[in-house]
Amino acid sequence: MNIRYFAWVRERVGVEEETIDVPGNVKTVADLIAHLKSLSENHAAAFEEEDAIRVALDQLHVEPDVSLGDAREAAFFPPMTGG
Amino acid sequence: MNIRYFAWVRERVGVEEETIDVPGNVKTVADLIAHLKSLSENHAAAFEEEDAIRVALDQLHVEPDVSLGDAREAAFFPPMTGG
Amino acid sequence: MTVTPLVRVQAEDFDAGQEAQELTRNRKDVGALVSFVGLCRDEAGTLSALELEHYPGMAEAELTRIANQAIDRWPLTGLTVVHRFGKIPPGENIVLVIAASAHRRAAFEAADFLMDFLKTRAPFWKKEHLVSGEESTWVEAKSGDDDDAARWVNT
Amino acid sequence: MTVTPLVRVQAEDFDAGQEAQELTRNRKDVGALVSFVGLCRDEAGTLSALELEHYPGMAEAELTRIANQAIDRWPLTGLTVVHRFGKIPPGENIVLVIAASAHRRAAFEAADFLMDFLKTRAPFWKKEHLVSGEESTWVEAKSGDDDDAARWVNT
Repeated sequence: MNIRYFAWVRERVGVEEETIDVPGNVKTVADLIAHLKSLSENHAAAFEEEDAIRVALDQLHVEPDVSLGDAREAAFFPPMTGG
Repeated sequence: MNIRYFAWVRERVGVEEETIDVPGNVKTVADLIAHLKSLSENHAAAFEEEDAIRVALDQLHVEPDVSLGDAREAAFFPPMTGG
Repeated sequence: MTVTPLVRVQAEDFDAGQEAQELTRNRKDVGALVSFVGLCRDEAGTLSALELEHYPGMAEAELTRIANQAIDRWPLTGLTVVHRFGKIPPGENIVLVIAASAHRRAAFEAADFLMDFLKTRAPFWKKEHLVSGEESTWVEAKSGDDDDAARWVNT
Repeated sequence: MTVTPLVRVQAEDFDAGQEAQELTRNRKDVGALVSFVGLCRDEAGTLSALELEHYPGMAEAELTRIANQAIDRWPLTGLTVVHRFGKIPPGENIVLVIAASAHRRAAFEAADFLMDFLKTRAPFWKKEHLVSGEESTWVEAKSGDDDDAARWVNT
């Protein structure tokens, strides 16, 4: 699965984009976050304030309880500050 | 006193502007309207729908019960439709 | 610093983009610019032109009074009001209001307020000239416009 | 006829006046045009630039979704949304929204709605670069922006 990070989430993880293998027991967005936190200290630090992080699956905003389904890309970022 | 008319009030009176002598017993805007109605049939026709006519004294919107004071110009017109 | 509104009543067309630029030129305190342009509309294809009559002197004075009310009410950095008079064919501009502020809410509300009060208080009257050559008729004031203006009382 | 919004995400500046003209050119059904321009503000003189990061693809898609919501909700004749990304110095444009309609209330409300939802839903993030050279910091989302967006629910 393709994973993208933006703004301070990107800076903390240290990469813009990565491709990961999703283990079979990872069903929801929340499961995916738990899995990403296990990948490295940087990932764990990036997701420390988990409530402050928004998620998009295939470029659509979703909540953490949503199933990954057959989404090809997940993106993690802070609340938006455009406009 | 200088009297000005706009839009359909102007068309009904038949003049844009006229100077009139204000009799001593004409104290308020309502008195002035009553006086103007006495001047000609056109004036009477113009002020027939008296509720539909707005008034400005020296270029300020006023209500009919307002005293003429030492205003130099009164203007009569329908509700505004600018914008 | 008190903001002085720019108010113009003119026969000529205006350039909304250029007027907006005047409010931001060499400034770094403007975060939001809300522009309203009112145009002569004719969906039915029956209108040859709107003719706008105005009360010279009072038109400028009343627009300035309304503009100053907006400046008292919202923290604006600038305010421009331009209203045309004379014959205006369908598709052309009639009126322009631009409100500039640090914040978007103030700019939106001030422009909206200006238009509502301008419609009910600025001494302009529209007459419709028809393509058919039938007798021209005065546009009647809409009670909805008074309702719109009333939204700003006690809010 | 369904209105298709014009949505652009770009590094270059935009010309708000020209974009507005595109929405009225050769038309007689537009009575009201409301434009919002958001600019980079720096009253304190401490900011060298805002850097706008965005999620390419999703930015355009989300702006288009918000624009189509506005088109479903108000009787618009046209809608334009332009959002810049990259480094934007104080005084420069960041975002443009233009709503065109037969009537002014629809144009005002649609532009206002667009800005509220764009702020909370479009994937853009601002970083402040300071004149002093101190470490750049990410702008924090304001809870007021969520409140603004919530105004449009059940109204």
